[in-house]
Amino acid sequence: MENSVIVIGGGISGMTAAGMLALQGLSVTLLEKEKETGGHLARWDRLFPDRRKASEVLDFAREGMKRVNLVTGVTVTDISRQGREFTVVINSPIPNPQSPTPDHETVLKARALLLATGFDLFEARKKEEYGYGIYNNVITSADLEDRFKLKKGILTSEGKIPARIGIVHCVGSRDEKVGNLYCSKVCCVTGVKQAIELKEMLPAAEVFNFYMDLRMFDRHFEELYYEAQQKWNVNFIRGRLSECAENPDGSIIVKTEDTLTGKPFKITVDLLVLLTGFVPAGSTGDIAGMLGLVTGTDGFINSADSHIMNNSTDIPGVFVAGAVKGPISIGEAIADARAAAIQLAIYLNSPTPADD
Amino acid sequence: MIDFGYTITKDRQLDYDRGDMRYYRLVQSLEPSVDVCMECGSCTATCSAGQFTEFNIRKAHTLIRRGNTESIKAELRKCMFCGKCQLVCPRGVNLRNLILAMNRAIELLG
Amino acid sequence: MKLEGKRLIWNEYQKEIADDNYFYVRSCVRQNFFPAAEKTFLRYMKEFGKNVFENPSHTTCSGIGYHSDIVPIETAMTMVARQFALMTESGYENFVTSCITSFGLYTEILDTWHHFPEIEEKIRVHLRNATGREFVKPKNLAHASDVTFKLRKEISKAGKYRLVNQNTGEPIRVVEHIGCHYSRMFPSKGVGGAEYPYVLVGMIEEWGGEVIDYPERRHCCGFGFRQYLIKANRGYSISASKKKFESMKPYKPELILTNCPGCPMFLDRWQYTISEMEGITYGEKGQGIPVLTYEELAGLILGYDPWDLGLQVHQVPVEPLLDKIGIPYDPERKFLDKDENSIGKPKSPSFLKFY
Amino acid sequence: MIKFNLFVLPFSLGLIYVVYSIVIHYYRWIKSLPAVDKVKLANGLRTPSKVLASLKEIFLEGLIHRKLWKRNPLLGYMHMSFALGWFLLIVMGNLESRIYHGAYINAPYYPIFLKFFIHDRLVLFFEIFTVPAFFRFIMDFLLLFVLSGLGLALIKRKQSQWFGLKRTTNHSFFDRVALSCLWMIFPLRLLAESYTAGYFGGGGGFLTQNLGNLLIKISPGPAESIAYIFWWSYSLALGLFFIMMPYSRYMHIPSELLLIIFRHCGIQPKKWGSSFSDLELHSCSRCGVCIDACQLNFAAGISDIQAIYLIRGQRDQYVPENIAMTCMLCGRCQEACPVGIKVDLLRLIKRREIGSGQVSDFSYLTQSYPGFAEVVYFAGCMSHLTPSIHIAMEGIFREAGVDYLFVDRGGSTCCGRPLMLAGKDKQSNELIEFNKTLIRQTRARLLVTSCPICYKVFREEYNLPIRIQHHSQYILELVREGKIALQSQHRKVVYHDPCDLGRGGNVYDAPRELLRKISDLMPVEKECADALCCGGSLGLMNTTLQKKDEVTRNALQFLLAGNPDILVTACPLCKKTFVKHSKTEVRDIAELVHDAIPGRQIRKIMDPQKAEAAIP
Repeated sequence: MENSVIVIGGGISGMTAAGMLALQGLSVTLLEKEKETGGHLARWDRLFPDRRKASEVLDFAREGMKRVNLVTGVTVTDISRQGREFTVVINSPIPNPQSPTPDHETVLKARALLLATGFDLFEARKKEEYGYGIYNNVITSADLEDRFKLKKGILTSEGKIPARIGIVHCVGSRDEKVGNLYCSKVCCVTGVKQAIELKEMLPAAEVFNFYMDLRMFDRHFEELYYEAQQKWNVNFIRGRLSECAENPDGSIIVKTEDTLTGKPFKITVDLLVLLTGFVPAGSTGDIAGMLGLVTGTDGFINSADSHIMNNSTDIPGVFVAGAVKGPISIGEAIADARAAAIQLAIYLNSPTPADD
Repeated sequence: MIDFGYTITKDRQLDYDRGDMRYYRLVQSLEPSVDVCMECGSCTATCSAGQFTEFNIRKAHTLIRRGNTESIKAELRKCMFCGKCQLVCPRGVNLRNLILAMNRAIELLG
Repeated sequence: MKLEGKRLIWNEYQKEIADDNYFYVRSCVRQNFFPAAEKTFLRYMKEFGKNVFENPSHTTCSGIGYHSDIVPIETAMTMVARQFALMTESGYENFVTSCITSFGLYTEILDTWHHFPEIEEKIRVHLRNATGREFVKPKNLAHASDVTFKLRKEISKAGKYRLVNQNTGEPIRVVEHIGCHYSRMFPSKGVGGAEYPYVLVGMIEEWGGEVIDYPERRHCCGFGFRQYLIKANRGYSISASKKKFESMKPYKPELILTNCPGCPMFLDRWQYTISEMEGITYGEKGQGIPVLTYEELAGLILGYDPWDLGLQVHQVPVEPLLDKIGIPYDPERKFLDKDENSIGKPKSPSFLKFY
Repeated sequence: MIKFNLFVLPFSLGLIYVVYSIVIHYYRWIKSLPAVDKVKLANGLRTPSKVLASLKEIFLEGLIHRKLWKRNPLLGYMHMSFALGWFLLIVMGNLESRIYHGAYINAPYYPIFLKFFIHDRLVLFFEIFTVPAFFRFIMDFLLLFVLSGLGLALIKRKQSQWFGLKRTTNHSFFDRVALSCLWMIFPLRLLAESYTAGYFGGGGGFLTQNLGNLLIKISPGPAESIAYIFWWSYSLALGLFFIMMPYSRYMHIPSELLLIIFRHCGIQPKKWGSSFSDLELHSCSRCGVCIDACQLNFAAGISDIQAIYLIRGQRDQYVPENIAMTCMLCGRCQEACPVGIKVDLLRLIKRREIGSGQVSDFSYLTQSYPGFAEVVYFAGCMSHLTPSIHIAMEGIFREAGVDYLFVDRGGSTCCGRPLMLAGKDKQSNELIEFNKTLIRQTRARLLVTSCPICYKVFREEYNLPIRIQHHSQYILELVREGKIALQSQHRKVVYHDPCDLGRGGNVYDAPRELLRKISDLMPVEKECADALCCGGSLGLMNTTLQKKDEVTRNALQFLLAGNPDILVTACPLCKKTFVKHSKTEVRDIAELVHDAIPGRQIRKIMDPQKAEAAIP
């Protein structure tokens, strides 16, 4: 009890932070709503920019969690704070219950909380004009990553090898029409990575990336873009997808402006991949509500300070890590989770403030 | 045919499906560095010819890339070949040869 | 195409449509374009026992002037306020428009007043000063196609014919074209939303036809107000229609169904103009693709005489469609008026097969 | 009495063929000369001094191979042994045959196969001073001389660096056949003569007789038959060589003779090609010197586009476009060519063929009134990307109090040379005319440019009635006239010769003299006519940036070997190219001069008005 921490969210941020905290001798419980840990990372086949296997990163994070008390398949239903102690209620009994309650609820106590509830992928159906869920050959980047993982090849819904593939950037990002003004940051590089992977698998296919800006913000990203152009001959069309339509043969007509020539641009593709962006996880809002935490207009949690206190919140003892604060890459999430773990440990080791 | 006093306008749309990609493929084989253009426009900004007339080498090459060569055939004749574009290109595109290759493609393919 | 995906969206855009007691306002232009369409609407509404009221004092909503940048918005609002006053005075609260542009303008104005009540107040003052009238905003605003959509099952049940090729048993392939001002500005105000409007799709499905989803489905018919109204701009108008025809051509449509005053006019007449300008015809055997309004189609389904529906004023001949569905018609009566006098026979076009 | 044997036929037929072929070639080259060149040729051949000079050069270059001696003695000796040795063998053989045959006209094969027909008795030692024995000795000696060359040629195949060649030519099929024949001729002659001398026990000299005796001892067999086989082989080798000659590089032997005569008669190559250029093509011996001179070869590893391959392709009527287009046109190979072939021009002729099908449209250019001045300054397109150069030049103009006009201040209309380098001469004429009008309007007496590319084309193509100077020449003149005083900064500098200024414009001394006045000029390994190209050449059409970078880095290694403080050049393009890779400061000579004007910095601070005026 004295030094117990509850980490909410078993994605890469939560796993990393939990592991780091446990290494420092703290008693850590990690709560995950799914049956397995890993979050979105578990859906990835290979990571940008070096295309290393996502499973390696996941295995590393799981390895670090040996001393973490892992509770999966549970949802947090209530959180309350009494001084420096938190009471967390979850909705299902845990295997070795401390205080079982009759209505399948379990009450946990902790000195500090770490929120790592991450993000949800933007629901591509909301962009009705793109036809996701309506046109058979419109898929999302996550669907594509699933197919990469299955290693069964890339085929259209008609079972043909696609000759032309479109990749649409900024789906659900930078788009007031779906209420998301922000940039999801990692889609650009994901799009370029997936374009290269598609070319590796289907060298004869033409791949088109429809982008507004290419935000190659991190090291080796720009080089990946260069490689996509030079080695793989991926085409980049600067213009946001306006609308799609389906041809009788199932192929997709894509309409954008080619802003580089200032003309409307039309192309038929056999497969269209939508790079869906980040939206705050549904559970983030719930938990923020329970704690009275402040979220931004975008729905992500605001940290206490965007530069120097970006793992703390306005509530003492409540910390945040990873995509719960906004779009972030895997590498950044791991670094952020480690920083959060240190911040949290320092907090637990500091003497109790008199007024708290 | 009846003259109604107006005409059916041609679509401004770049229809890639109907684009003639032979030109670009030939250009690509003659000057492979064209692939790495990132459309920054520094070539057009420094262009000697561009100071005296509307000549946009970035756009012209992009139109060929989109399979729309017709509109730029006359444009490409404006290049003075001085090579400034090539010196400023951040991606190292061999622009002089690119222009040569585009003209060559037009010469060979009509 | 995943229909269930579309259904998900259609479910999201359900619209409330009043059951009965409609205050019906006509369109300015439809009575000239396809004169029997509104008459047919009133006819089947009556047959289904619905109460539809028309007020002879009704005027234009001024939408056509507003969209041509001739009538300022405040004037348009005051005009619309007057129509509402007529409704209020007639004791109705369910407003039904025949015109899509009117529907769009009414929707736009009601939305504006909702967000800016001070404007509504100002307009009330204008109306009072100009006419001394007062109005209550309609409780329900619908387009006549919404009402017909609501009745589609009854029409189907009472109908004599179905949208099925009686020779092959195959459903008739129908292109649906929604007027731009129906739901594009306010997706939630149209049945099925803006991207996949369901209002006509629902009728076609219910009456046995097959809906064609073609790439330029969203494209404007080309009317575009100033594009047609100014002769020098008509090239844009006809080009837009041509783009649609070219796009739907591979799907071999047998019928175009519309719910707007302008669309059937231009999709019908431009087929003739394109054929005369470029020698191109669409549809089977150079006969063009017949274009109908939903009222005309409902009338056909219900077994009304085609010539009573005014189908003889269509540029693209409808006879091939009637033959397919198996609707009998008397070719001799095509160009006779209601008193059996000849109304004159048009000259046969050079390319489009007319008779 | 006519001596004849069937085996002389291959040789004789070959000889007839090659003589016929050479005559036809000569006839065509002369016949298709432009009229003006024909007059020059006729006049030249009537001028004894020119004929003598031609003969002297033919002797020195064709037989002695003076230029190759200068390049590498081993290489020179090898070529001399073949050319001079064979030539003397023919001359001496003819003289020798006259001893045995009184007729004035011998069958051509007779001296060649003399030892087959004549079998002298064994020569005693004291008889060495008799005439036949003298010839026997001299013929054997010459044969040995040629064979020594052959030995070297074999060694060169493996150890070309001993001959000053890093890379040897990649030969064509015909060249290989001809080469094989050539290499076989002399060993076969040796064997044939030796076996014959051994069998008959006489008739040979110190080499053939002794070798013959030895061979007979080693393999007594049917020596006469063996000898006969060798005579056949010898004749076949000669005959085949002659037949191959017009199709192989050995055509250069007769071609070069005519080329030397043409040159001495003052015949020049033509811009769009003429039979002179065709003759040049045939005069290339494919020695491979141009490969070594080429920076694309030794710095960037591109070894299939050099002059030799271009010329060979031209002769074979097929040049892949990339060979014509991949060349910096720096002129280094031209400078090194032992035959003196104007290689760059040949390449440009090919580029003109390729480029002539395309059109340009410069109708958008409109003249505007430029103003008047004593001196018109044309910075050039490239200088606009290196503004420090034209800023320095303007400072110098003002310092010297010159009435000047910066005519392309608002942006240059290209001088036309870049188009010419791409083979678009016709298209460049429009630009040339435009700039000519512009320059003429200024009524200036002197045109100064900062760009060697412009400088070259202004001088060669513009036909302007005024003086044209590169800024390095002009500044030197200002200094000499005392219009500007300079103070040396005593910094260690090296000077890089821009191709178009040095080899292209023959301006080597002016920049060096100027630099000595303002700095401590250090020598570099390759300079002046041997200077390296920076790699930024506008002549190079289709090479990757990476390859160009390799050329630049390699050139910098030579230039910066002595650790100078500053790398000075006189070309905006060289400067821009070097800056990318040089850790040492790179400056234009004008900038250095500008800095060397005493008190310039101080005056700028002290006199704000003047300082303001100094800001362009």
